[in-house]
Amino acid sequence: MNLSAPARRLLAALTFGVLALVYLPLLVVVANSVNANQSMTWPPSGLTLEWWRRAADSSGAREALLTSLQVAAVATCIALVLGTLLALALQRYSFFGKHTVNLLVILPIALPGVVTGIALNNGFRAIMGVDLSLWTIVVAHATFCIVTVFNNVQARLRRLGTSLEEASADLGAGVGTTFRLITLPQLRSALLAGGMLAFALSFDEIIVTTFTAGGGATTLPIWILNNMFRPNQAPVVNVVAVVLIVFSIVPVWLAQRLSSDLDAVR
Amino acid sequence: GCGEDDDKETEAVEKLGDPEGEVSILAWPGYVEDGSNDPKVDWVTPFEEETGCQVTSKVYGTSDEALNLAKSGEYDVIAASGDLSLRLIASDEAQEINTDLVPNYANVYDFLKDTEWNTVDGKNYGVPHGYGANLLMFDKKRFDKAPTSWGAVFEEEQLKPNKGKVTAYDSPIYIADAALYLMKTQPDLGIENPYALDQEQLDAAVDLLKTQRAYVGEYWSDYLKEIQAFETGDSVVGTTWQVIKNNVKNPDVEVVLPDEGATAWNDTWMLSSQAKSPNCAYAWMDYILSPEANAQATEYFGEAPNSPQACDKTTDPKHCETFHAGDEAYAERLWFWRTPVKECLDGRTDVECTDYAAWTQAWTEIKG
Amino acid sequence: MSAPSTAPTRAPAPAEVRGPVARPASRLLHRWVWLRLVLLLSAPLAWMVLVYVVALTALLITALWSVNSLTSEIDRTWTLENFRTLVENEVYRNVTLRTVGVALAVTVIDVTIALPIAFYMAKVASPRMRRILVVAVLTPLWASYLVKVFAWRVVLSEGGLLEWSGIANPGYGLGAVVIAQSYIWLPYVILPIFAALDRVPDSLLEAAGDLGAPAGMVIRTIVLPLLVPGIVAGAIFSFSLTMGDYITVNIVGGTSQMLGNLVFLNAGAANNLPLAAAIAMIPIVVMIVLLTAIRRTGALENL
Amino acid sequence: MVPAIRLRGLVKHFAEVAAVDGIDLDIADGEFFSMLGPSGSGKTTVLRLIAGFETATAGTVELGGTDVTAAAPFERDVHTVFQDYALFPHMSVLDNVAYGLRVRGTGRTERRARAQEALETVRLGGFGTRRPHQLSGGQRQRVALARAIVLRPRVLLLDEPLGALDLKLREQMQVELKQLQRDLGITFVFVTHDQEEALTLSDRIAVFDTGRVRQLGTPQEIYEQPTSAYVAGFVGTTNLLDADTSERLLGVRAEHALRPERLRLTPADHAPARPDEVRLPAVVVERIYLGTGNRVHLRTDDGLDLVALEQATGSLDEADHRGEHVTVRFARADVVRLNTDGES
Amino acid sequence: MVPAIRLRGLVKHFAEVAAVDGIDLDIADGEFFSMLGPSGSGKTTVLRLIAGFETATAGTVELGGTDVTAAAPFERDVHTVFQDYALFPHMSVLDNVAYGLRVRGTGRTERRARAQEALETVRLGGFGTRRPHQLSGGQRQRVALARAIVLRPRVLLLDEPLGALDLKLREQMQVELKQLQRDLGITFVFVTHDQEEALTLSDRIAVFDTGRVRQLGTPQEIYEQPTSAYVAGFVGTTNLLDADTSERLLGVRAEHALRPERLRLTPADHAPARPDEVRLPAVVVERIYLGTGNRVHLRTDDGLDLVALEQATGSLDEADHRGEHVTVRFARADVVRLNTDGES
Ligand SMILES: Nc1ncnc2c1ncn2[C@@H]1O[C@H](COP(=O)(O)OP(=O)(O)OP(=O)(O)O)[C@@H](O)[C@H]1O
Ligand SMILES: Nc1ncnc2c1ncn2[C@@H]1O[C@H](COP(=O)(O)OP(=O)(O)OP(=O)(O)O)[C@@H](O)[C@H]1O
Ligand SMILES: [Mg+2]
Ligand SMILES: [Mg+2]
Repeated sequence: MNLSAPARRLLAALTFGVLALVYLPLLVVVANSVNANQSMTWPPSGLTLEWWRRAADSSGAREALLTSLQVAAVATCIALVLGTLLALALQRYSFFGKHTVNLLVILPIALPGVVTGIALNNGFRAIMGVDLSLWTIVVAHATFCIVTVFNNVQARLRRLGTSLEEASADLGAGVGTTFRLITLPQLRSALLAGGMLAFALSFDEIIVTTFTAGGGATTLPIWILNNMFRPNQAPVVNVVAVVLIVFSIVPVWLAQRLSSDLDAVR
Repeated sequence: GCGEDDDKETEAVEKLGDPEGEVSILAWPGYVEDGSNDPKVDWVTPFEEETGCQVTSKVYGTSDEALNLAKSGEYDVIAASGDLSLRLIASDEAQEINTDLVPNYANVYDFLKDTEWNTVDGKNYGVPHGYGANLLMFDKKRFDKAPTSWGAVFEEEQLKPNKGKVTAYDSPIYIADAALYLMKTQPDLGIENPYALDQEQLDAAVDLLKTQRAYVGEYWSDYLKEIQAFETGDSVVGTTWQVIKNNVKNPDVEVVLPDEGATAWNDTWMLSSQAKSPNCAYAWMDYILSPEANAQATEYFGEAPNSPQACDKTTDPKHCETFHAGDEAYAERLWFWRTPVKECLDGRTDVECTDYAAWTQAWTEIKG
Repeated sequence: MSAPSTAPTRAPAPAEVRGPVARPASRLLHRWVWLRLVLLLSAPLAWMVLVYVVALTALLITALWSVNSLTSEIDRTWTLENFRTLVENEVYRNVTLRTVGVALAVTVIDVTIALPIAFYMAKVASPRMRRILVVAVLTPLWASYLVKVFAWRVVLSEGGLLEWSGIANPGYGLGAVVIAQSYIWLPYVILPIFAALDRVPDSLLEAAGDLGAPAGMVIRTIVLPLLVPGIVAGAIFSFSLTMGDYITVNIVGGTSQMLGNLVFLNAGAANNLPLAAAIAMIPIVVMIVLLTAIRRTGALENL
Repeated sequence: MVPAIRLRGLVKHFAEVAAVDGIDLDIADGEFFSMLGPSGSGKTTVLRLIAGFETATAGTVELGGTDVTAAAPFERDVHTVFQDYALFPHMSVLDNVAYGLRVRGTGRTERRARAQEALETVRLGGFGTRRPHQLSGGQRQRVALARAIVLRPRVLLLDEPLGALDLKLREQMQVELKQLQRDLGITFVFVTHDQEEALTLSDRIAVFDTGRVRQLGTPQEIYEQPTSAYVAGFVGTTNLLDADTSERLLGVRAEHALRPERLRLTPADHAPARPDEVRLPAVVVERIYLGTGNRVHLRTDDGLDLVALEQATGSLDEADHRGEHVTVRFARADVVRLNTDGES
Repeated sequence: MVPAIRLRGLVKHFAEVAAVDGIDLDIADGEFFSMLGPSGSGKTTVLRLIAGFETATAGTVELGGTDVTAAAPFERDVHTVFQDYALFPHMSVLDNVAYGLRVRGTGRTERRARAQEALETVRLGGFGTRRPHQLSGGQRQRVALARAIVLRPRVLLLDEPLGALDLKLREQMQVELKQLQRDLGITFVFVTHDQEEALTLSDRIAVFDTGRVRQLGTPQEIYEQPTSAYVAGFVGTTNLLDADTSERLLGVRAEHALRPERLRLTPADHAPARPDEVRLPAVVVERIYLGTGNRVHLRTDDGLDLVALEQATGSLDEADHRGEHVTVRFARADVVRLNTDGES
C-alpha cells in the first residue's frame, strides 16, 4: 500500500520491535543453557557447558524427542487425511447439517485443552476401555489438529474452483485419477501449511497430552515437565529448547520456500 | 471394562514365582533413574542386569495425578506419598505385601514400619522409601531474629513485613500445616491430628489460610520454582523441603524445623492389585530398599534414606545428618502425610471428619 | 463460405485414443453425488463422533453423577449436586470471570499486536523480507511451551531481566499470566490475520487512498472490515487456548487460579471427575455461546 | 449423414432460472459452428451439457448418433477448451498436453511424442518444458488447444477461447483457429459474444436469446437476413425502421432493418429518387473517426435517427462535419424486412 | 492555459526494468487523452505515477500547474477507475460511491444524496443497496465510474476500464464514457490496448513503446500519418512496403505503409496505371466475411502479400472468390512514408 515513509518506518519499527521482544525470552533460554546457576536466575552467575554435555548424554531427551516426532508425524498424517476429506465435502457439496459438521471440526481446538483432555481421558478409559498409550496421544492430537488442515485446504479449494477438475474429466480422467493427478497437487502448499501448523501444535502440546499419555509414553513436553521437577536437570531442558529452535528453522524455512514456490506457480 | 473389580488381587502372596521379565513403575521424578537423563544417575540398569526385569517407568507431578494413573492398572509398583497411599488402599488398588519376601525390609528404621499410612487393619500394604519434612525456610535478612515458629507464615503480625513474598505448598494437603499450627496454638479447637479435622476444625484452618493468602506471593508445587523464588528474592519465607534449601545458592536462606513440629512425607512402595508382574515387582521393592539403591535414590531426590545401612552408602557423608535420617526425636515431631477420610483418623467416633474431597473444595476456596 | 467445400483431411487416429475409457467405479461415483459425499464424510465424521462427541457427551453425563468419597468410585445416580456447588459457591463465579477476563485480555493484546505486524508482513515488506518474517514468526513455536513460560518467569522475577533492564516489573500474578500467554499464542494469531490480509487485493487499498482516505482511514474503513474472518480465527485460537491453560498460571500466576486449575485439581488430584466435568461445562458453554454468536456474523465460514 | 451433435428438446434449470429453455440443434461433422448471444443467454450451459458437466433437466444429447445424455464427461468423445484455459499449473506444457493420453494409459514415450507433435501443430514445439505461468495469454490458449486436439476428438467445444486476449492477438488467433479446424476436420462448437468473430470464423451461427436459439444460419444469412430486430441489433450495428416509418418510406407496414454501410451520403440535393432507391435529406449530428472510415450519426429532416458508415476511400479532410446538410440514399433492395414477432 | 497534467522527464525503474523511460507530456484541461500500447509498455505505470501510487525515479508530475511529484495519492485531485474496479466488497453500492465523500467528512444525508445522483448519472439509480458481487461486469464498471465522478475531480484516470466487458456492452459504454466526459468537462486519461477504442474516443492519443511515447497526435494523425512501422502496425491493420518494394513501386527507397481500405480491387485488366496511382495484378488468396464488408488477402503476381478491405456496398454474391484474378489499385497519395528510424 502507499504509506508515507514515516508510517512505513513506524510499522517496520513496530514489527521488528515486537519480534525482538518475541526473541528476548528465547535469548534468556539460550543464556540459561550456559548459565552456571542451575536454577536459571538472572543475571547468569557464570558460564558453563555442563548442561550441553549432559544434554548430549541424555538418552531420555533423545527418546522423548523421537517420541514427540513420531506422535506429531502420525497425528499430522491422520489430520491431513481427515481434514482434506472434510474440506472437500464441505467445500464442494451442500447437505443437511453442514453447519453442524463445520462447528464440530472447530470444537476440539475451540474448547479449552483441559476439557478436551479430561473428556478424552474419560472417553478412552471408561467408555472405550482402552489403556492409555502412545496411540491415545496420537488419537487425541489428530482430533484437534484436523481443524488446521481443514482450514487451509478449505481456503485453497475455495480459491481453486472446479475448472481444473472439469478439464481433467473432460480429457478422460475418472474421479480417482483426477483427484490424484490434479486436485491433490493443487492442494500441496495448503497441505504443507496446514500440516506444519498441525505438527507444531501436536509437537508442543502438553495439556491434552498429560491426560491421554500412557505409561512409558514420554513426549518431549512431558519429559521437559518432568525434568523441571527433577534435581539438577532443569538447565538441560533449556539446552533441548535451544537445539529445537535452531533445528526448527531449517524445516520452517524449507516449507516456507516450498509453499511460496508452489504458490508462484498459481 | 468400566473399572470393575474382577481382576484385582488385594491379598498378599505366599511365595514368589519366576520373574516375568518386565516391571512397570509409577513414581515421583528422580525415584526411578535409568541414566537416560544423566548417565551418572542410574540405579535401574544394575537392577535389570541382576534380575532380568526390564523397567518401564512413568513419573507424576502430584499425588492426585498418580491416583488416576494407578487406577488405569498399567503399573505394577507405585511410589505413593502418605496422601495417596490410603486412597489406593481404600479403592482396592493396592495389594497386601508379604514383607518376608522383601529381605531388605529388615534394615528399615522401625519408626517407618507398619505406619498408619501404609498399614490398614494390620495388613501391610507397602515398604517405605525415603522421607522428608516440610520445613520452614526463610531469608534471614528479612528477620531480626530467626523464626522458630510457623507463626512466621500464619500470624498476621509476622506476615505483614513480608507481604507478597510468602510462599506455601500448592496442594489441599497444605491445610494440614495450618491444622498443625492450630493444634499447637489453639488447643480449645481440639485438634488431635492435623489429618483428622471435623468441619469446625477445617473451617478454622481454612480461615487461617485465607488470612495467610493475602500475604502469599505465590504457591509452589515444583521445587525449581521455589529455588528460583528464594534466589531472586521473590519469596522470603514459606514451607520447603530440605533439598530445596540445599540447592538455593543464596547464603542468607536457612531452614528450621519449627517448635510446633511439621508435616512430612514418607513415600511407600506399593504393589498394584492389578499387577501383571508381581514377581518383578517384589524384586524391585527389595532392590530399592537395598542400602546402595536407597542411598542413591534418596540422595538424588534429596530426602532421608530409610535405613542406617543406606546412610553409610551415601556419596555425601553428611547426607544423613543434613536430612536427619534415623533421628527418632526429630521424626517424633513430624506428622507424616495421610489422606483425610470421613472416618476420623484420631479415633473420634462422635463426629464425622472431613475427607479429601472436602479439603480440595476448601483449597479451591482458599485460593479463590 | 457456407458448408466446408473441401473434404476434411482427417488424420488417421490410433484406435486406443479414441473413445471413452471404461471405468465403472468412476462412472458410479460420477452419477451418485451422495455416494461421493458419503465416501468423503464417513471417515472424518466417524472419527469426530467416536472420539470426540462420545467423549464430550460422556463428560456431560459424568457431570450429573457424584463420587463416593470412601472408595473414590463413581456413584451413578443422577444428581445436580455438582452444578449446585458451582452455582452456590461464589469462588467458581470468580474464577470463571477471572479466566474469561484473562482470555479476553490475551486475545485483545494479541490481536492488537498481530494486526500491525501482519499488515507490515503482507502489505509493506518486500517479498523476500516477508518470507524471512514468516519464518521469524513461526520459529518460536518450536521452543517448547514450558521452556518459554519458565523463561518468562526468569524475565519477570525480582531483579530479573525486566527489572534488570530498567523496565517496570509487574511481578508474578494475573498480569504475568496475561503477558506469558499473549507471548505464547501470538504466532497463532498473526498467521491467520496475515493470511487474510494477503488475500485482500492491493488495489482496494489504493482505491481508498485515491478517493482521498489517509492511511488511518483506509485501515479503519477498508482493511479492518475485510480482516474480520482472520481476526476471528486468531481470536478463537488465543481465547480458547488461554482459557484451557493451567500450567502458565502455576508458573507465573502467583496465587491465582483459573478454570483449568480447578478442572485439573478435581479431575487429577481430588479424583472427583464428576465435579471436574461440571466445571468443564463452564468453558464449553462460554465457547459455544461465543461460536454461535460469531457464526451469526458469518465469520466462521472463513475460519 | 449422422450429425456430430444432435440436441433435442434440451432444457436446463438452475433452481428457478431456465438457463437453457428447449433447444433443438444438429451440428454437422466437420462444421465450424458458433453460438452467439449476450451474457447469460445460456451458451456456456449448452456447451457444458454437451460436455457432460451438467445434467440436463429434460431433453437429450447425442454424439455421433449415440445418446450420451447420462454419460459422464470422461465417457464422452468431446473435449473442451475452457475460457480460462484451465491448464494444470503444476505440470509442464508437455505434460499438460500429454495428460489425456496419460489417463488413457498410453506409454510414456509415445505420449510424449504425440504431445510434442500436437505442440508443433499449434507452433509451440519449443515450449514443452515451460510451466503454464511462463507463457503469454495467446500461448496458453494454444496449449489448451493442443491438449484437446492431441486426443483427436470428433468434436471440440470452445468457450470464448479468445475472450481474454487483446485485440491484436485475438485477430491472429482467429486465423490460426480457423486453419486448424480446416486441417484437422474436427467439428468446432465455438462460443463467443463477439459478433465479428462469429461472422469471420463460422460455417453456421446460432444466435441465442435467454436460453433459446433465435436464429440459425450462415453468417451471411444472419447478417443480411436477420429475421428479428433482436438478431439484427445483436449482430452488427443496424438502423431499425419501425412499422410507421417503413410505411412512409417503403410503403410496407412492417419492421425493417437497414445496415449502416448500405447508406450513401451525398451533398444535399433535391434530385428525385430513382424508383429502386430512397432519398432523404438529413443533417450530420456526429461523425466519429474509426480509422478505416467514419461512423456518421444523422438526423433526417423528418426526425429519423440513422447511422451510416463511410469508408475511407481517399485522404479524408479533417474538418468537423457536424451540422452539414446531406442527402442519404439507400437501395430498396438493401432494406431487410423483419418478422413481425421480433420484439426488443 | 495551464495544462491539467504536465509530465516532464518522467522515469520509473523497477529494479533493472525501466518501466517508464523518460516521458514528457502535456494533457490539456477537458481533453480525452488516450494511452495506447502493447502489454508491458508502461501505460499503467504512467497512470500510477500520476495518481501517486508509485514514486518517480526521476522527473516531475504537475497537476494544474502545481508540482505534486512528492504528494500522496489522497492529496491529489485526480481519481482512478481501476481495471479490476476495486470496489469495496463489504460495502453496498451506495456506500462505495459515497466513500470519497465520507472520507472528506461530508454529512450523511448529503453524501447519500450526491452518491445517489452519481449513480443516476451512470444509470444505476436502483442498485444502491446491492453489494458489488451482485452486479454484472458492466454494472460494476459503472459503479467504479460513479465512485470517481461523485468527487468531481479535475482529472480522471481510467486504466482499461472496458477491458473486461463484452463487445456489445463495451461499445455501449464507450458512448456513455464519451458523453460523460463531455458533459462533466473532466480531463480523461484513458489507458487501453484496443486501438479502435482509442481512435473512436480520444481527442489525442499517445502510442507507447517500452516506456516511451512513440507518437503523439490526434486519431487521424496516428492512423493516417504514422511515423513508424511500429505505430502503423499497432494501430489498425496495415500493409507494410519495405524499402525494396517501395523503390520498385513508388520509386522512393524508404519504408511505406498502406491501409487495406485504400486498396481498390477491380476485375483483372491490363490497362496502364494513371500517373497518380499504382496498379498491380494479383490473385485472391482468401476472402473473409466481416458483415460490413470483406477482408481480402491477396498475393500480387510479383509475390507481394497484401490485405484489402472491401466495403459491402450492395448485396454481395456469396460465391467464394478464392483464386480469382484481380487488379489492385491504390493512389500514390494514400501511401504513407515512414521515418527511417522505425524499427520492428
Ligand atoms: N451454476 C449455476 N447456478 C445458477 N444459475 C446459473 C448457473 N450457471 C448459469 N446460471 C444462469 O444460467 C443463465 C445462463 O448462463 P450461461 O453461463 O449459460 O450464459 P452465457 O450465455 O454463457 O453467458 P456469458 O456470455 O456471460 O458467459 C444465466 O442466467 C446464469 O445466471
Ligand atoms: N511492481 C513492479 N515491479 C517490477 N516490475 C514492474 C512492476 N510494475 C510494472 N513492472 C514492469 O514495468 C513494465 C511496464 O508495466 P506496465 O504495467 O506499466 O505496462 P502496461 O503498459 O500497463 O501493460 P498492460 O497493457 O499489460 O497493462 C513491465 O515490463 C512490467 O513488467
Ligand atoms: Mg459463458
Ligand atoms: Mg496495465
